[in-house]
Amino acid sequence: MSTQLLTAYELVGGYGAIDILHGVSLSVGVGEIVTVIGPNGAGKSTAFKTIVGFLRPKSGRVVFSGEEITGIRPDLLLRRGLAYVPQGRLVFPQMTVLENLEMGAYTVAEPARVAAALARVYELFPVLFERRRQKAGTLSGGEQQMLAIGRALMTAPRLILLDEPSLGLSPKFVTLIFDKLGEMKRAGYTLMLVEQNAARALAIADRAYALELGRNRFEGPGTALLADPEVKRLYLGG
Amino acid sequence: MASPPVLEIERLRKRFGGVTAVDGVSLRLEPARIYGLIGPNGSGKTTLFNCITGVERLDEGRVHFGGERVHGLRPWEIAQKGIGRTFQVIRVFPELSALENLLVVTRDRLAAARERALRLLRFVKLDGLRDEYAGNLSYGQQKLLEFVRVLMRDPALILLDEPAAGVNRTLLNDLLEAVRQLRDRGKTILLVEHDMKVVMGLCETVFVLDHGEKIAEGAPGVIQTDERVIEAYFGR
Amino acid sequence: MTTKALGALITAMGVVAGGLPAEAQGPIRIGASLSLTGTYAKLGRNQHEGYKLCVKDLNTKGGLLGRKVELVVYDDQSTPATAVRLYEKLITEDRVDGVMGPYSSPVTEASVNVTEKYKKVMVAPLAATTSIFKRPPDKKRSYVFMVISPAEEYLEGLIDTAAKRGLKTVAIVNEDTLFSKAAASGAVELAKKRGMQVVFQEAYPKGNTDFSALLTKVKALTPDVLAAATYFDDAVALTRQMRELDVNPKAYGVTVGGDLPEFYDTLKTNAEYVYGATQWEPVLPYPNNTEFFEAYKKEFGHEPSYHSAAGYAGCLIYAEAVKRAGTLDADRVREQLLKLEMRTIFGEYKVDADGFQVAHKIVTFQWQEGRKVVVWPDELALAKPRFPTPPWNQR
Amino acid sequence: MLGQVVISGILSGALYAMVALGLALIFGVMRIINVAHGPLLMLGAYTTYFLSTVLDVNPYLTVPVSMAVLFAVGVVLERTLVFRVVDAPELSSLLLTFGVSIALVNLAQLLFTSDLRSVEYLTGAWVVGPFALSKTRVVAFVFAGTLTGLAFLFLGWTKLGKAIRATSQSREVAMVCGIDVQRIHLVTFGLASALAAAGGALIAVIVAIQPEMGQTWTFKSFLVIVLGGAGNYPGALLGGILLGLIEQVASLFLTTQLSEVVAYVLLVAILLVRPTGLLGGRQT
Amino acid sequence: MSGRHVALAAPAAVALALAAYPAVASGYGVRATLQVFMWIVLAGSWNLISGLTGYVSFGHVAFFGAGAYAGAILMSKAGWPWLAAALVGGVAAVVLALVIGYPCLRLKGPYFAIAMLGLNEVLRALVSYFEGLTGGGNGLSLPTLDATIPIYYVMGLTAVTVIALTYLIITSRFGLRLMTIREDEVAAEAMGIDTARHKLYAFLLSAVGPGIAGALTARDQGYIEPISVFPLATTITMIVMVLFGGKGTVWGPVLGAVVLFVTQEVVWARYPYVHPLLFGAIIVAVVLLMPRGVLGILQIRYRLPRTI
Repeated sequence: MSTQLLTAYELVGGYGAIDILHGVSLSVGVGEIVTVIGPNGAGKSTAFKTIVGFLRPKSGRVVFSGEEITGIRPDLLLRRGLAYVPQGRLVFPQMTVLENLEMGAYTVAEPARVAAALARVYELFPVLFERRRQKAGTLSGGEQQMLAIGRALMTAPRLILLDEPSLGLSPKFVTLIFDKLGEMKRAGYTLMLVEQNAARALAIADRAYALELGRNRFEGPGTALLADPEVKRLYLGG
Repeated sequence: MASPPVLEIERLRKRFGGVTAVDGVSLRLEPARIYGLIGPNGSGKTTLFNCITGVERLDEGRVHFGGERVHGLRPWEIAQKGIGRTFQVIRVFPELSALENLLVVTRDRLAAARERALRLLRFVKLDGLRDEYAGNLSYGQQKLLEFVRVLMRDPALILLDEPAAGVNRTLLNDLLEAVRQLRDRGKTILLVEHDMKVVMGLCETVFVLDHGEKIAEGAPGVIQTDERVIEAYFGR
Repeated sequence: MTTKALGALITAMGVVAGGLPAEAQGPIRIGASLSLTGTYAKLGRNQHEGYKLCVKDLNTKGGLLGRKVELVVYDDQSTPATAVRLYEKLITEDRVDGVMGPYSSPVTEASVNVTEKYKKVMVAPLAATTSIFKRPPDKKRSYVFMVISPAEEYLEGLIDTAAKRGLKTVAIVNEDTLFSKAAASGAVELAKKRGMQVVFQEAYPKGNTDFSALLTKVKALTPDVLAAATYFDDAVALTRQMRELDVNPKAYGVTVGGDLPEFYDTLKTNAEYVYGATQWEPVLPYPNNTEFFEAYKKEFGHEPSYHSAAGYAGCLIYAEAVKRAGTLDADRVREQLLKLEMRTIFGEYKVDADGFQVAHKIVTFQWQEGRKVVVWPDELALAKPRFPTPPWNQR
Repeated sequence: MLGQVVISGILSGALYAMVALGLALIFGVMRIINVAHGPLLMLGAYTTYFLSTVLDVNPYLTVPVSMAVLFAVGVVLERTLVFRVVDAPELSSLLLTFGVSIALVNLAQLLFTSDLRSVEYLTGAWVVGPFALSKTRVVAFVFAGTLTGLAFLFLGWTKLGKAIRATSQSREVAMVCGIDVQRIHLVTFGLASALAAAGGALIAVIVAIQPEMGQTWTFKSFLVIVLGGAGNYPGALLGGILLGLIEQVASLFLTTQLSEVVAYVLLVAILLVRPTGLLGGRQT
Repeated sequence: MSGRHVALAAPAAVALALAAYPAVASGYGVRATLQVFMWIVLAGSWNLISGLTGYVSFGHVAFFGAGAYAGAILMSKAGWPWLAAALVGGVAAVVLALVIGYPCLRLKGPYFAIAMLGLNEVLRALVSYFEGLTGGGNGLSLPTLDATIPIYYVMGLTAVTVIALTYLIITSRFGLRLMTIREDEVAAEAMGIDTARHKLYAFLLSAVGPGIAGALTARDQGYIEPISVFPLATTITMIVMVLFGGKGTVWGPVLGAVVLFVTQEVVWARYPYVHPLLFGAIIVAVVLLMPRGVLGILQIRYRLPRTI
């Protein structure tokens, strides 16, 4: 798999003294959507935070387009083209939608590139254009999530990691968000996401990983995992 | 006739800004039973715990404990009435020793409290570390300490927020056995847990929350096959 | 015969005993705690320099009782509590031969308790509050001596000048501290005595620099005279804000601070017409005053203030009393200080039985074309006051 | 009389607002109450004093210079000391900045002596009907208004300014956006010091200055940001004007001695009813 | 149990030595030691509220000032004996703590700290304003210094009491409950601990000592004025003493008081113009280099009990 854009090898680590990851390996190739699923406590979000440098792994390495990036700060990774959308629809609530998007392009110096990115984001999420002068804190949950994703697109990153994009959204917005992720793939973005809504996430995924208790458990094409009853059993036991 | 409920929650609602975290949930807990509370991330389980224990003020609805209204009371008043809880993120008192963590929560005579605390520490095999600062214990040990700290007050209702997370298998089995013993001694237990093996093996009744609403209630086997529950977890 | 011989012998021994250790003891050490830092730092440092110059002068003239004089000074940070401890240290640890007073009335009020306890004479050159000296019969103090005129007299010149020119109403403001309150209450008494009406009196906290509201109230009452019992910072701020709020009394005077050269440096022409009270001026016809002024300027690179002069004079007065007593013994020095009448660069010195100053004259000056011109009392006046003070917009 | 004190209150309120905005920025972005804010203001005042008296420059022209100098001082302080107590318990940051504050005041006493200094320029008042408008205060009002306006323009319209606001709303998301949070802290501290310096420079022309002048400004600034809502920057404007008015009106109806008491009682009352200040803000 | 014997014998020996000290000491020696006692009372009392519960009182000198004025008024206006007046000074401080503790202890973090700072400023302003009672800016003069040695003993006794009280609290469950407020107030409440009441009790206890010390100091200095009994610097000094020695320990405040007072006294004498600069540097150094304090560090490193 030499065309991999990002590869994480055998990550071990977690918060402080507590290990959550006991050897997690993930990879994503250019143009793919890769989904990471697993029950709560499997270490999905922790793996993402470790990859983007919020957490430092105890062992293991992360390679992004041929360069080792283990433990590099998130703001520096963004400059290399690795964007991250944290869990929980995190936006700057007191800033307008437009300002939020501009902040997404903080690392981009050329105004022309910012304008182009803005146009792309507005095209993908027309609702953000409508609400561009509104304070982000007044948006609905789904709109905030779109804003968070749109903000990550502002640097035209080569890879976007999305942590639970559908978390806490109403079914209508869940559908919308997954539609948008599909559109993004068609537009040429490479995506890797952690999702709780496994069915939806697997349905759009090229490849998928299922984690359990900090270890890789299953791996394969999204549809294969979706059909596998063992995967379902991870969630509800029995 | 069913015995009077230990805890009765009616149409509890809690909003944060524009988000309704708990949306009209009603629960009824009978004495001497083990209940599970499950649901995907963000479904409102911890918020419900916080509303029961007075950490959060509820917006609507009521909570009665042993027939007595407890909503609107301060957390310590609710705790003194006999509801004990653990936290999702461990909240032991890091610069108190393990023993002190237990002693501090009761007003019993010191000798009796000490004896009880030592017994509980022995029970979770922490007696050798009784003088260690709680903050220096391992994650699993802190978890156990937090568990026995709840028992110090001998509450009638025990709320456990993810008791199994981060605890190794052998200890976990002891812990589950302890929970069963508590039930046998007449305690009621409500636990939030993600480890489904634990939930299914331990709980007699399971409540399922999704988007702040109660979507199912029943025996574990029934819940496991409930379409709405599978959907909530696995998506559609 | 034998008794006489014995008496002579004892006297001789006394002389020997008194003389011998003196040479063995080395210099006479005089201790003081001064406000070298903190709120009174500026004034305390001037006083310190006064002491230093005095000691220098004494030593050039052969010292005191044939011994060199040495100064031991600590910083009390302008706080009474620290000064108390430092005087105790000076007396019991350093075992100084004599002490001089600290700066300011509050610090003196606290420190004097120590010097009384150890029966040490303290000439307190910069304590102007009457209550330090005039005490109820059961709480008399015996060893403290006043040098400057009491605070109550500070505004006398202003009130007197105004009354003579037929002004009728007075507003009095003061900082809420020991000295300023005394000055203000003195002004109230004097004004009433002269048949003037006190239309306004208010205190403001120490450190206050915003007088807008206070002056707005004053302005509404349009008093003829504004008498302000101030220290330095507030005197400056008050004057500036009077101009800004267009407050136009026919006479306006301050107490301490108005006499410092910095007052004019800071306010420039806005200081014109302002009356100030001072215990001393270099131009006053006191003996050696000009020489002192020049020597001080040469020594320290700036002009002396009255605090410098009072410090200098206080030290000389103490030295004179010691000289006359022929000993450092407190009770004998005290006797001398009680009966001493002296004219120094600072003016007259004479105290009553309480050590309270009765001879020194406070003078009132007015800033005229950048210079302090003494305008009161008449016998020391160098010019007439420029009266009335014109409104700000006509200057 | 009421009219006059209302005018005085608004005039000084604008100055309070500007100085307090600096404190609010540091509190919002770094969660630190910078007790050395007042002493930094004092340094700004001295910079203006020396430039205008020694070099004989128009004092108002020195305002930007004072701001630049203090920006640099702020940056150095942040980089050497203050960054170490970001995220530390409040006791550490309070004490550390207090230590810095004592040291700065004492240093100023050693270097500049404790003499009172002032810049005499544009004294007097414009008399409008029954009201006297102090010239220096009006100019200070205009300056403070303009600088505060510029600060808000900076925060609202420039990339760096927006990044500062972003960081104060969520440090985590700011990092995700590629914002170098350390650098934002540095700029914020510098900017806050510059705002304090501007205050000091203007005060130097209004009242006289001395090394210990800063302390009360720290306390006043804190009152302002609590009144307005900590972490809420427009709140500082409201809080500043409000404090100016409260002080003046209280001095008018009571005495100057009690104006501080009134402000404090109001502060505690507001905190009890609205723990996040009048306009609301972030809770700690 | 020789360790315990030493632990008891050493303080007892020190106490005996201090009790005998006035017989041989100079006036300054007595006064300086009296000051050390005062600082132990102040630092130890601040430790009770802030060291144990974590609520940082940034205006603790307010209780000192309140006690000083309450005591001084009784002594000068009502002719009370100083000992009785000092006790009432302590009571007055507690009453003040009760009145302001109820609203202020509901504030969190920096808000509480600044509210306390403001309280101190307000008390000073009020004392200045009500001059009929307090003498306002004139201050109050008290009888001359005829009682330094008895006051030495009473202040010493107060210091011993504060230390003993700290020991008793730290070794009791009441003390542990106070610490849970510092460690995790939410968890403490969820465990049934009435944190509001506990905070208030700690606050009241922490006010007594400064109140008594204030009245004793007023009497011993013979003169007080608003500016001199409400200085912010005193609050800061007591905080730095506790931090230096080790907050939340029994002997930390004592160690801090002794070391810092002696240092200040020595520095004062030698370098009058720069001592505030040095004090500032000491504060910064303590905060950055040893936030746990000397005893705190030893406690962690050598696993010493909390009662050191």
